[in-house]
Amino acid sequence: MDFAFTPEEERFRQELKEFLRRELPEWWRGMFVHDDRVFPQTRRFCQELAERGWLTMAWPPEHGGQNASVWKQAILREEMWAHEEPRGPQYMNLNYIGPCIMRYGTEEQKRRFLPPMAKGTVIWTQGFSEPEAGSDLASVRTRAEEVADGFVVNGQKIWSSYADAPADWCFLLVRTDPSAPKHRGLSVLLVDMRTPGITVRPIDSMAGPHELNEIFFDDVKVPRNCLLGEKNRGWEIVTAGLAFERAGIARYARAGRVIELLTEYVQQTHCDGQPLAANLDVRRKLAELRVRYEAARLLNYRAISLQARGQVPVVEASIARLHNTQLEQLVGHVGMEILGLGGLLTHADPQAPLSGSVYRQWVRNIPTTIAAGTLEIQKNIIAAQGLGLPRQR
Amino acid sequence: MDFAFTPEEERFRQELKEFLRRELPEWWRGMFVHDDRVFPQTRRFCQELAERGWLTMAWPPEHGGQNASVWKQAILREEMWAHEEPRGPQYMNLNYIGPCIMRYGTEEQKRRFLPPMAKGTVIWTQGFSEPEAGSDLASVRTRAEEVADGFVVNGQKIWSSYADAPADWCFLLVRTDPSAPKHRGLSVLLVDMRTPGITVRPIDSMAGPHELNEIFFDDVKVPRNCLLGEKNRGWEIVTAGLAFERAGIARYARAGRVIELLTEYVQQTHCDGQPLAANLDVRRKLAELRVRYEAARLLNYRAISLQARGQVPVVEASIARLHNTQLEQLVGHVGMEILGLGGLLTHADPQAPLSGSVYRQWVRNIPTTIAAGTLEIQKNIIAAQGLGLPRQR
Amino acid sequence: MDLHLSPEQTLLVESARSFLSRVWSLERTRAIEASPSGFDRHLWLQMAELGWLGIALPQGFGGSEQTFLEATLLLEEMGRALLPSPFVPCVVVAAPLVQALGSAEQQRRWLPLIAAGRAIATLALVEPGWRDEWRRPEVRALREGTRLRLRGRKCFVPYAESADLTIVAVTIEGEGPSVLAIDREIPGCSYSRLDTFGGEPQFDMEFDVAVPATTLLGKPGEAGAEIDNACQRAMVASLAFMVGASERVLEMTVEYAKTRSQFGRPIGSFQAVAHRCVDMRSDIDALRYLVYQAAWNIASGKVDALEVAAAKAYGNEALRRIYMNAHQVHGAIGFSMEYDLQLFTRRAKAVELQWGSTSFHLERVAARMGLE
Amino acid sequence: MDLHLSPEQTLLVESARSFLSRVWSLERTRAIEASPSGFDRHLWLQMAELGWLGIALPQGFGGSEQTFLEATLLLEEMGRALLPSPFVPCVVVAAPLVQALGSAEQQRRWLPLIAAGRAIATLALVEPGWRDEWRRPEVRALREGTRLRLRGRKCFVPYAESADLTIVAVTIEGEGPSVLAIDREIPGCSYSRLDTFGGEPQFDMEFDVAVPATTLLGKPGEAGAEIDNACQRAMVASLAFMVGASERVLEMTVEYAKTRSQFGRPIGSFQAVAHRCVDMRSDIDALRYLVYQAAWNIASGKVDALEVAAAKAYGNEALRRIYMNAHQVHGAIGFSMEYDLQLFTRRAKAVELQWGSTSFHLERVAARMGLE
Repeated sequence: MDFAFTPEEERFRQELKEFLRRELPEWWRGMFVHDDRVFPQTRRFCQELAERGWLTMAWPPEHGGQNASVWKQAILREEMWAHEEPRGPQYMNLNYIGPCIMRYGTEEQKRRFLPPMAKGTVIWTQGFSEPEAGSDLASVRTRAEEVADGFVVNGQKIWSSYADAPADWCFLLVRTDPSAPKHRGLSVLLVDMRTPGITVRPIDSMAGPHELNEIFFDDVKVPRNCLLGEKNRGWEIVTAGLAFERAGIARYARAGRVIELLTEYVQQTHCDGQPLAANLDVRRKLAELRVRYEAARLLNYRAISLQARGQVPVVEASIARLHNTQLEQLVGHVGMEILGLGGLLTHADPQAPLSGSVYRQWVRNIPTTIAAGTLEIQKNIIAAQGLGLPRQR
Repeated sequence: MDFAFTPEEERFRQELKEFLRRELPEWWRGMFVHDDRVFPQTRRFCQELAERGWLTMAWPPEHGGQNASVWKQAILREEMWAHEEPRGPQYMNLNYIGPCIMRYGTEEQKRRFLPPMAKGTVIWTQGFSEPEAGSDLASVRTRAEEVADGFVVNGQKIWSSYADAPADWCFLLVRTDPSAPKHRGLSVLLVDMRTPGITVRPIDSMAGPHELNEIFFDDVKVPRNCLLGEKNRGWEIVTAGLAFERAGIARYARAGRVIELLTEYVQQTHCDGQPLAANLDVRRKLAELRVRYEAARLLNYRAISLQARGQVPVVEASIARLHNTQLEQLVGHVGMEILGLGGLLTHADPQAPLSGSVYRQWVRNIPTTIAAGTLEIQKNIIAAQGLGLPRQR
Repeated sequence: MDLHLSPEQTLLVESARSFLSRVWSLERTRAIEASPSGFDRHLWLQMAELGWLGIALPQGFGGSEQTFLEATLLLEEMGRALLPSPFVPCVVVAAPLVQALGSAEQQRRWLPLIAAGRAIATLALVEPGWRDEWRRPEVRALREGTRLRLRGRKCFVPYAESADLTIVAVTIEGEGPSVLAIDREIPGCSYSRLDTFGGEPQFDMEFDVAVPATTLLGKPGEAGAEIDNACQRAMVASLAFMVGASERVLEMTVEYAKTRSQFGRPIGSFQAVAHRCVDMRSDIDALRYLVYQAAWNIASGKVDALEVAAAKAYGNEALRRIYMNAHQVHGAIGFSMEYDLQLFTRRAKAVELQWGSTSFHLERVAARMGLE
Repeated sequence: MDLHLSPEQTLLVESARSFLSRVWSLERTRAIEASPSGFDRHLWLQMAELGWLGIALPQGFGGSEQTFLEATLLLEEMGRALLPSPFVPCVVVAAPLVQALGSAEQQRRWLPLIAAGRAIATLALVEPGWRDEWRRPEVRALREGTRLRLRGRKCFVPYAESADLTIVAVTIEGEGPSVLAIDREIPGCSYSRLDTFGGEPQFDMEFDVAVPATTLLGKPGEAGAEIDNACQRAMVASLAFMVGASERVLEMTVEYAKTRSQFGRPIGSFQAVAHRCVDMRSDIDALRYLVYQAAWNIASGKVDALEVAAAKAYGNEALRRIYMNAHQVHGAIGFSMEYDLQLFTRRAKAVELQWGSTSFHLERVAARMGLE
């Protein structure tokens, strides 16, 4: 057991921190804001990362990566997430779309799709959820009918991030065999978003634009060489993709960053003639956040330790996610409480304390216990796979 | 809307408080302690109450009561419960066994069973739960076979309070028709505990003796005139009994009393040269208990307000119970936390702070969210009957 | 003790609910939120006609002579309708301040106008850097002959730009906390709207103005207690609004849980979902009676009671739980702007941040428990 | 960074688990709890033979030269077996105090005896009225020539009656906090057992005794920091015990949820029940790694780290939740003395009340965060 990073890993983190300090403009507040500068910024940032070999650091050398250790990957994730994910939409490519293509794609697909991801120039969206299938992904209804030269897709997806960015490609889960049992008739198609018949409807969220979209497919033709993996084996790909995705987000790190910001804030802010940091209630609340951050961080590190040994953490990833998401929400609530009246201001108000980071921590995390498998679904996974309890009814 | 008691009600409460101050000996810690003085004390106390007309105050005049208003009954309950229920086992007679006999009993049964209850001289136990039927009362298996002159009972009950006090009578739920649907084949028998074939096995609990018992019935003969209400209609009686029982306990009042005791304690206890009451953490925690006490008290008063209009609060009683039981547990935990190391001492140690009241508040309430319908069952009732949600599966 | 509404109170609630359901809708809440004034003037006049705007004022000023408890019941209905209006700052905060502190002339000038809906009043209390409303004003008024020179900045002033009367909390040099009744006509006040999320227009105000000493409301230096009372009324009123709003959110949530299916059955049949709805029911009920009790205490003149602080200490935590539960049951749809839940969630958070934190009110409760 | 046990640590844990499951059972826990000494001397000697009692001592004293982290892993296994013993006061608290403060002679006298299981040591720290262990001792020792006159009362001294060596925290008039190593042979100490619920024998001790100044451990007035360190070690060790104990409780609870049927199905198939088990899993896992991290910090000499305080701040709340969940799943049976759950619940509560409240440790965390 060792609870310290190596000196080399610590140096890497310092390099990253300096890089971020240099590269991120003062106005950067993360994604999902009404600001035209955001996408060009993420593109520029990813190119800078790519030049340093950090963009696809986690990928194998044959696809332009360095096979970086899981701990270096974790450090990269932590610093990116702590700084509001300046890679923007790219992190999805890196975390799960790319890896899925590496694992399930043909050689041709790898050659076609991976290089643009490695350059950070392409935006992907995902088409998983549907209006009638929220958490219950296996019941998707969007149909792909096999025709001579490929598939014809009809249906509707929802909660597709960045579809209106606009996205170039869509990682799409479709039903290819309606007669098979729920989990057996699904496939994954890689769909060019410029294909005729695709309509995107952005749905503004409480946190801002670009995150939520509906995509409508009306007789959309997808060539056969855009089928990922085997036909009717899509469930396996999506499951692997979601596992990559869950491990790919250092949610605790952003919470940790907001705790740091709040700590600086209460040291610098005076109230009734003394720093807010001397207020016992404030001290206890920040300390409690810090304690829960420690717990979440360690449970993530446990999952990463398993990955370091080549194991796939499933139950451990769900437990880490329970702690991550509840921490994120708690930091938002407690942070707002510490700001008090100042918390009423959004990031759009120049007077907002901490540039609105706390407001955003609150509002962005309202659905964090819902996204990528609700809290309840995580608990069902732990109950069944971790504890061997009978299936919940 | 009126949030005050009438002057007459306030006078009644003062009279009761003075009476309790006079009648309760210094050593009184409530039931379920290893102390031979307890039962004689409860008997004496009930006789004193009976003399003042307060024992059966809630009963109708024809059974020796005064038809006291629901608010006077509530005040009596609050003061009794706040002082560790000095009526001992009698409160069950008064709250639900007596009322069930009034409602479902024959004239002969009323003449036979009610007067000893009104004098406070008889101890009843109840036989509801069984080892294989905890919360699921409708699935009891204890059989009563009809014979010429009555019934023959075979089976086993568990969690029967005071059965080893010893109890004189048992309010017993049995299955009289095994072929009928679960809820339809049940009956209630009033069983003389001296009948041959009855064995009582006390089960010590974490809180002490007398509370938990098993009762074994081995060919126990029960005369026909001891059947309460109609045969196979026992479910209705038990349901009414549990509703009387739930309304009959002012659980918030004991929590409120412990909050008062803790408030006095922190004012009188000095730590590092200042009263504990000046410790901000202690202040906030006691204040939070008080706030939750207010919430619980008001939700009980809402249910009582409905009773005052002749309505039967079902959902409202369950909501009040959720708040009561969670308050009771919280007061125990927070009280122990305030005592710190002193909380390690049980009521049996003469040095225990507040004579061990806080320890008892903690330990006695470990099962409070289980007894008389678990927290989960209360929530299911509210979901179905209060919100119209589909049956939980 | 009786926790039922009286027949008159029931009538008031029923007629308010029926009126609001006729004239108001959540689409109108959305539209008005985006408008500059943030409220509907026409509806405001109708509310005046119904006697709502003078609900607790004497008949002599055109009031209805009800109590603060009745005002609270109305607010619960406004919350259920999610009706944005200056009711709290004007009717709950400012009018009683004029009534409590103002001269006979000041009362005659403003109260009938307020009751008739022809004057909007608000309170400029908060200053930059305040975490809650319970601070002594640092904006100073200096005596200059018979005039008072007022310089400084206030923020989070609700509906400031619409206000005909702004009551400004100041410290008069050497005399202590005081309030000035500043008429809209007086030049030298500038406004800028803040970007807040709570659905209520709030403003920064910059003062650099000399006003006659007759703008003083009450004796100089003696406004502290009445400002405190006003904040407590605003607090209970805002909670009452959120009780009504939350009741509606519970209805939406239960309806969603009944009709939305996942894994082949309504999600409301999952215990985890059903029990979240039950927790909402339980929190809303507790909060409702704590608010009624607080309002009853205020109406009985016991503004400073433990029971008043208890409502906000419980309310802050309960509102968090209620809205987290509502979102959790709704899933992703509840996070979208086009769904109605967000209208309620944003207001709940704003009420939590205003009128004192849990910790502040627990400290008040502790003091009232005699913990010294 | 690596949160796996090393192969050596895994071996230590596996052999401890296998040894304890052979020699110990919960029936023996019950029996020993009712005995005067509160622990099993024969087993204590076996533990010595396994090298446990000198786990972190140098080989020169008969120790195994492991670190505090390995001691923690052993405690987790003792917790799983629910083995009552003076391991914490003797091995975790007293021996390192002798090692840190004692003269070469004192070390040579006591440490080999402790490692061999032939001397039990304990710490008399707490005094009447203390809420936690972090207070300055008020029991005074007065210099009387070459002797020290010790008068006063200590309480909650674990295993005092069995102790061959009692380290007593005192204040030497004019010199500050000091510790005395008091031999069992010295007359003038009286014991009375306290009625506590935590399953560990604890005593009141009354001192009225004059001891030679050579009983002083270390320099007079300089024991404060080492007492603090000892308390932190005891805290992490007690939490490790409860991690092991709670893991076993989770196994019992899950087993119960799988086999107990209600309403015609195993109760573990109800979401409300299953999710309580999951919450237990989640709390135990978090606590385990917080404890490991704290132990690793202590083993690395960073006793005073934020990470150490964090373990208890989380642990107190987590233990409450874990045991409330276990009882809720078990229903009435879990409350009976004949069922095993209560053995664990009582210990969990006792650990919560000892070695500092949540609030105390949050304050430490706050200070380490630089909040001043």
